[in-house]
Amino acid sequence: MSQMTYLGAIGAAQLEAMQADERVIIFGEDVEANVYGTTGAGKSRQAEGDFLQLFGRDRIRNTPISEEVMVGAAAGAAMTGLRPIVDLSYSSFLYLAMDQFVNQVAKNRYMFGGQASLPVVFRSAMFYGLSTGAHHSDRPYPMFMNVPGLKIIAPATPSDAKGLLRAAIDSDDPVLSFEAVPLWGSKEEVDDGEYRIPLGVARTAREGEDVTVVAISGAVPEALAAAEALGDEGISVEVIDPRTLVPLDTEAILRSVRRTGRLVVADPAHRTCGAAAEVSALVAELAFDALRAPIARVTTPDMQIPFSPALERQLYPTRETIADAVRGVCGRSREEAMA
Amino acid sequence: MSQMTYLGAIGAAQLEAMQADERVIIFGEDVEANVYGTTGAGKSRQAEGDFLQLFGRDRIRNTPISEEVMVGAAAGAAMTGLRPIVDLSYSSFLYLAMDQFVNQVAKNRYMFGGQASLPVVFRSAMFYGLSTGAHHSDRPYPMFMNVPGLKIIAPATPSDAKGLLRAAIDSDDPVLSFEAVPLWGSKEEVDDGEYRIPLGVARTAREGEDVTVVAISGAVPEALAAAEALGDEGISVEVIDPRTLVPLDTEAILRSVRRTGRLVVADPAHRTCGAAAEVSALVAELAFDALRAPIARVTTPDMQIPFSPALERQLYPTRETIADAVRGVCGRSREEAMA
Amino acid sequence: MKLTNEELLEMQRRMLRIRLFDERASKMVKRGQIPGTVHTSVGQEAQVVGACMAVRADDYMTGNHRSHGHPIGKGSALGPLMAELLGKATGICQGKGGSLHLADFAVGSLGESGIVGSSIPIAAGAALSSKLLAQDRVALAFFGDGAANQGGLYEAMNLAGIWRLPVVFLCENNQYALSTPAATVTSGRIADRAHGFDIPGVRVDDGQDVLAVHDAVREAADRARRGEGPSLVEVMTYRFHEHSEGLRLSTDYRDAAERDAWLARDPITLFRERLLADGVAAAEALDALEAEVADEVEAAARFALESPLPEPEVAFADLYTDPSAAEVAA
Amino acid sequence: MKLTNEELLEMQRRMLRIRLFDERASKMVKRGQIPGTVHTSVGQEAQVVGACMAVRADDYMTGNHRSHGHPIGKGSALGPLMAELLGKATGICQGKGGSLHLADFAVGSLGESGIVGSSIPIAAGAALSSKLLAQDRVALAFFGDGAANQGGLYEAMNLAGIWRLPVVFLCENNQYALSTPAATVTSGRIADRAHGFDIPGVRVDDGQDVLAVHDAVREAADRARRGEGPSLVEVMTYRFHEHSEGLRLSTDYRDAAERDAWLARDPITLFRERLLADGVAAAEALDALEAEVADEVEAAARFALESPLPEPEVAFADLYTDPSAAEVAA
Ligand SMILES: Cc1ncc(C[n+]2csc(CCOP(=O)(O)OP(=O)(O)O)c2C)c(N)n1
Ligand SMILES: Cc1ncc(C[n+]2csc(CCOP(=O)(O)OP(=O)(O)O)c2C)c(N)n1
Ligand SMILES: [Mg+2]
Ligand SMILES: [Mg+2]
Repeated sequence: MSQMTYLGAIGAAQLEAMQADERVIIFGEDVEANVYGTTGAGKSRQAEGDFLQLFGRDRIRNTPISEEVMVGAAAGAAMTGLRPIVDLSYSSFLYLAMDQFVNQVAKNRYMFGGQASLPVVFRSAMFYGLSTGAHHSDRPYPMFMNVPGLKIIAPATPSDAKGLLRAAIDSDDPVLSFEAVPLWGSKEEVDDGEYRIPLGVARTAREGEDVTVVAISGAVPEALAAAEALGDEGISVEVIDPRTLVPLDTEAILRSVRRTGRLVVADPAHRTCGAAAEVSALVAELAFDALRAPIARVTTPDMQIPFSPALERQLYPTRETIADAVRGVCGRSREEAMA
Repeated sequence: MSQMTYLGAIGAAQLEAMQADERVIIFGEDVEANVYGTTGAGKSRQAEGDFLQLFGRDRIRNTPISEEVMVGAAAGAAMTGLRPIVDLSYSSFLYLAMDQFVNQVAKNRYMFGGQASLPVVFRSAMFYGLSTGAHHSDRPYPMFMNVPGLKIIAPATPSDAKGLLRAAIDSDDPVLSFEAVPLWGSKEEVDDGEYRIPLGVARTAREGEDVTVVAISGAVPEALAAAEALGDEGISVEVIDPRTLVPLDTEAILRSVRRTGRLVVADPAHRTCGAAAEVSALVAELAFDALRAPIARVTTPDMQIPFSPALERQLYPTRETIADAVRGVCGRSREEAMA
Repeated sequence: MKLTNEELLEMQRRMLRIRLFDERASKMVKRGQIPGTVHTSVGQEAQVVGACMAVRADDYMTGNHRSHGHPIGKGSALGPLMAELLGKATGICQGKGGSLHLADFAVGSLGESGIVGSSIPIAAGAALSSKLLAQDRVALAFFGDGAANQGGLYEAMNLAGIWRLPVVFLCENNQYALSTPAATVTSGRIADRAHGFDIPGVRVDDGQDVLAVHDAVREAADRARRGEGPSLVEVMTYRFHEHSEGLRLSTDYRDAAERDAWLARDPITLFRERLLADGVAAAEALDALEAEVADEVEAAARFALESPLPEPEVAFADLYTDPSAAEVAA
Repeated sequence: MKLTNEELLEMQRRMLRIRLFDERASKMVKRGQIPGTVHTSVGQEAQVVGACMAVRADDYMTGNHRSHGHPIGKGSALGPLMAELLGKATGICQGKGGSLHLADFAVGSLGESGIVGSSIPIAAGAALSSKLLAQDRVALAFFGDGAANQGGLYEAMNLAGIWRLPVVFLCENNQYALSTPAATVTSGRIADRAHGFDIPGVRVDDGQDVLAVHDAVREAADRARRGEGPSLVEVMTYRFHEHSEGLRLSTDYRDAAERDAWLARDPITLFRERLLADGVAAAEALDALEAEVADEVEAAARFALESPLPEPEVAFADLYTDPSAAEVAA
């Protein structure tokens, strides 16, 4: 075990996978220079973790700014023997390759009756809350969740980042990895050895009795902080981090809600047709009888992301808004809680 | 009033709008020849409704097969004085222009602090259930519902098609129109005069007491047929057709569920993060106390669309699967109902 | 390039296969035996076969909606293709793909695409595999004149150019995209567009001549295999049928005189005459070849018609390799 | 093209504005006064101003992430731009856009785009409006060498080509896209890529010479205004700063000798020398001009710093024109 950041864990998983299998290659814009620091512990050319030096230009490939062909070529390469990791940097750039994602990556295996398999990982980072403006702040995983054939991971901790990304690279199906930039610097003890966290298995980040909070990606630490604060108020909160959005560990969510009878979903994506909507709908359909209160969603409202911190700050789920929602479903006003 | 098909109504709305305002232009692939029959009553060059003859090549423009620039150019034109209608033919082609939709069409007005307005309509047709295979059968409105800044209409009847499309063309905001090909041939009496159906106002397609079915697009006639059949079993079904998906008439849905206490959502889109998930989540949050049963979703499962009718037929919501779901939330098995 | 007599006859055989297969499919659409529609390569056989026979059996290939010719040209067995058009369990894609999405990995066919232009990047990726895994394979990407206005083509040409990927970009310029004349929506000459990407771009003006096509593509493929990178080959041709079977447009978007002139240059008739003139085969042998192919197509049709439909649960398989994920999805 | 002395001095003024504005912004990033980052046009002023002054004040313009130079070059007032960088209520976009998304419709600026290449189609659309509404306006689309590998550019060139839209595609080739040398990811010469689309494609080799840029763009704009369609102008230049302010890469992706050679050719110094040599203005006048611009920039900075932040509820306005829709969304 050693202390590792979320970003370091992302690098570590890729390092392991590159060393374990020659067919794994990485390509993307500015990956040679490791501009985003996501393929190594350090940025120095000399440090261990400098992928270009370790693996050479055949396997670490700078691409032109051509997202459509990056994604399509990765699909074609995956169908013919390589196992590419594509670094798409910002999640807001995925739209440029949407046709390739939906019509090729997600459909080819199915359409061709199983002739193809597509072992490929598409990594992208969600830069939100950082004053990068509307063109760089999206959290677009819900639209990909609506596309059958893709798997989607959204790790919230360094350990999960390493284990899920490694499992994603091992997967013979296409996986999109949505990484939360607000979490890049978070640290914890991480197993230095090789391990995988199976896709589709949620993590109970905190156990509790009164209410279940399903929290996604950057909302997980906020939910935990809310749970901590609510504990002092006498509300016992269980926090479930699905980690994988497709396939989603529906059972784990239902099990928790059947016990607590209450659900809040904290999701940094936009509200309408977001991940929170899906979790809510699953529970309203499959654990209705256990529900003792309305299901509350704490999401980013259906607004684009403004640049000014004075405007942006208020938009994402925070420990305060999550705690308020929990109080709400527990039938308590904030005033009562404070009293 | 006269008998009009859904497809004819789409043509009629465009004809009216083209005649009313010179700034309205239509462009798209093969629009000169009216290959899809969506810009006129007939396909003949001589018949009234032949737009090329009526309006000329300046205003009816064949484009190259270049969806990205079609959508982007429409946005640019809308920002500078034109009011384009873009015919994108199949909804499955929208992905090619996803960046333009999300990053330009939806964001420009907001990002630029209101300097721009984008009066533009993007029409596309959902060819599902017609053995067109995975590349031509998508119903992708949910992913666009997750994009703030777009308005979305999904008419289910000829009257609504005409009135909503006209309102969309009049709107100073970008509107996506998802038209259901399975409904193209459906007919009813339609007002020949100019009228608009305001965006964001649902239609109660059938009144009932026991259960609310919110049905979208091609699921509306199926829901009505189910309601008819269920009436004979003594279950009184209210069918709500939102017609506009963004903005969604949440109040109409809540009002109905508060009365009936039960909700089924019938939605031809894929299940996860679909429109049905959103409707369910809204109700589970805002009308929970009225709910007397789980909320059931009847959607297309999270599978791509297979070609063979033997495989495809079973995938979409039908009167039977909707009726079953209604029986389910009313606590009755099909056997009971039949007895 | 000098071809053996066997190779020349194989060309004719494959052109005939495409012709008869597509004519048979056309009939089956009319009879309601094929769900949806099909897009035939009738008239374009020389362009397809000339290209396919200029590459190796194990080379990669991607295609488009005009989809049967490519796998047939590449050597696919006809039965599973025809069964696929009928949505049968024995179809090459188990009935899941249909006419628009044929794929036959056994002959390097990585998939026809219903989305215009969308399979071109796939070919670039296959070429990357070939290069990095030292497979010595070329990727042949078929697309139409209409697709030549999709941006993805230029991204792919650029990527293949800088990485010297073994790709042959093959533009089937049949001069129309559905009802739209290429001349009205295409600025400049398609072949010339390669030059700005520092890629050879050649145009085969007589795409009805299977050998002309073959030679141009062979040169491009050889170059690619030598590690010198991609090429663009534009082939001028014409489709003899309507855009798709059953489609009827009131507009006469194709000039009658133009159509007649092209119809008079049937690639199969032309090549037959050449084979006769060059003494490659006698008329009887060529007749026999035609009869053989006719039988083969008939057998494929029978196979397809007699095959069972897939069981409904097949719809729920093959979304993921991982069955547990599929279960969750269903 | 013969320019008046006033025009020549206005060029120098605008180059100075960009330089001093960007240097000021750079400082404000370091001081933490600007949230996020900015991308300066320092070193590229000639390329920006030469192009902007070759079109009319009412012509349309779109840009990219290297975003301040374009509106300044086009004549925007500096205060609202600077305030926007600081996310202030008085910003040109009310603080909603920030550095990456400046737009100033008053000077024809339809928006800078944070998405590389994404604003090019917008320019084509504006040109369509100009044509159909007989506005007699040209659309000038700025983008980088990196953006030249985005497929949308080719779709836009083709569309503008067939519709003879008045667009000037202006590629700012500063030879790098972030850390990536254009030479390693660009097959062929960018200017040449226009030829395959039957569009003039010219390269201005000395993009540090504001007049050379001006003349090339002027020719393209005149042609566009005459109804003869689009052109591509590629300008060779160099950015003097890092890709964005505050970014520090350990890799030395730019050769020191190369950098020194370019830094020695400062477009503003070069033009000053020329103005002196040609007797357009005396040194004192040019010094006064510099001082004037420095004051202007200082005033803009003060305005920005002193302006209030927007009220939080501003975040919930302007998504739709229609306030009722916005309410539903919020
Ligand atoms: C992205 C996309 N846009 C539009 C279509 C509809 N469509 C199918 S085939 C076709 C014409 C294609 O023309 P071309 O590429 O020249 O091929 P051809 O049919 O002439 O062989 C069109 C517009 C599509 N399938 N995909
Ligand atoms: C679609 C997209 N891909 C990647 C990026 C990240 N990015 C921002 S600027 C840049 C380099 C752009 O290079 P170029 O177009 O040459 O402009 P320059 O910065 O050199 O002026 C990249 C890769 C982006 N903003 N948008
Ligand atoms: Mg064609
Ligand atoms: Mg550059």
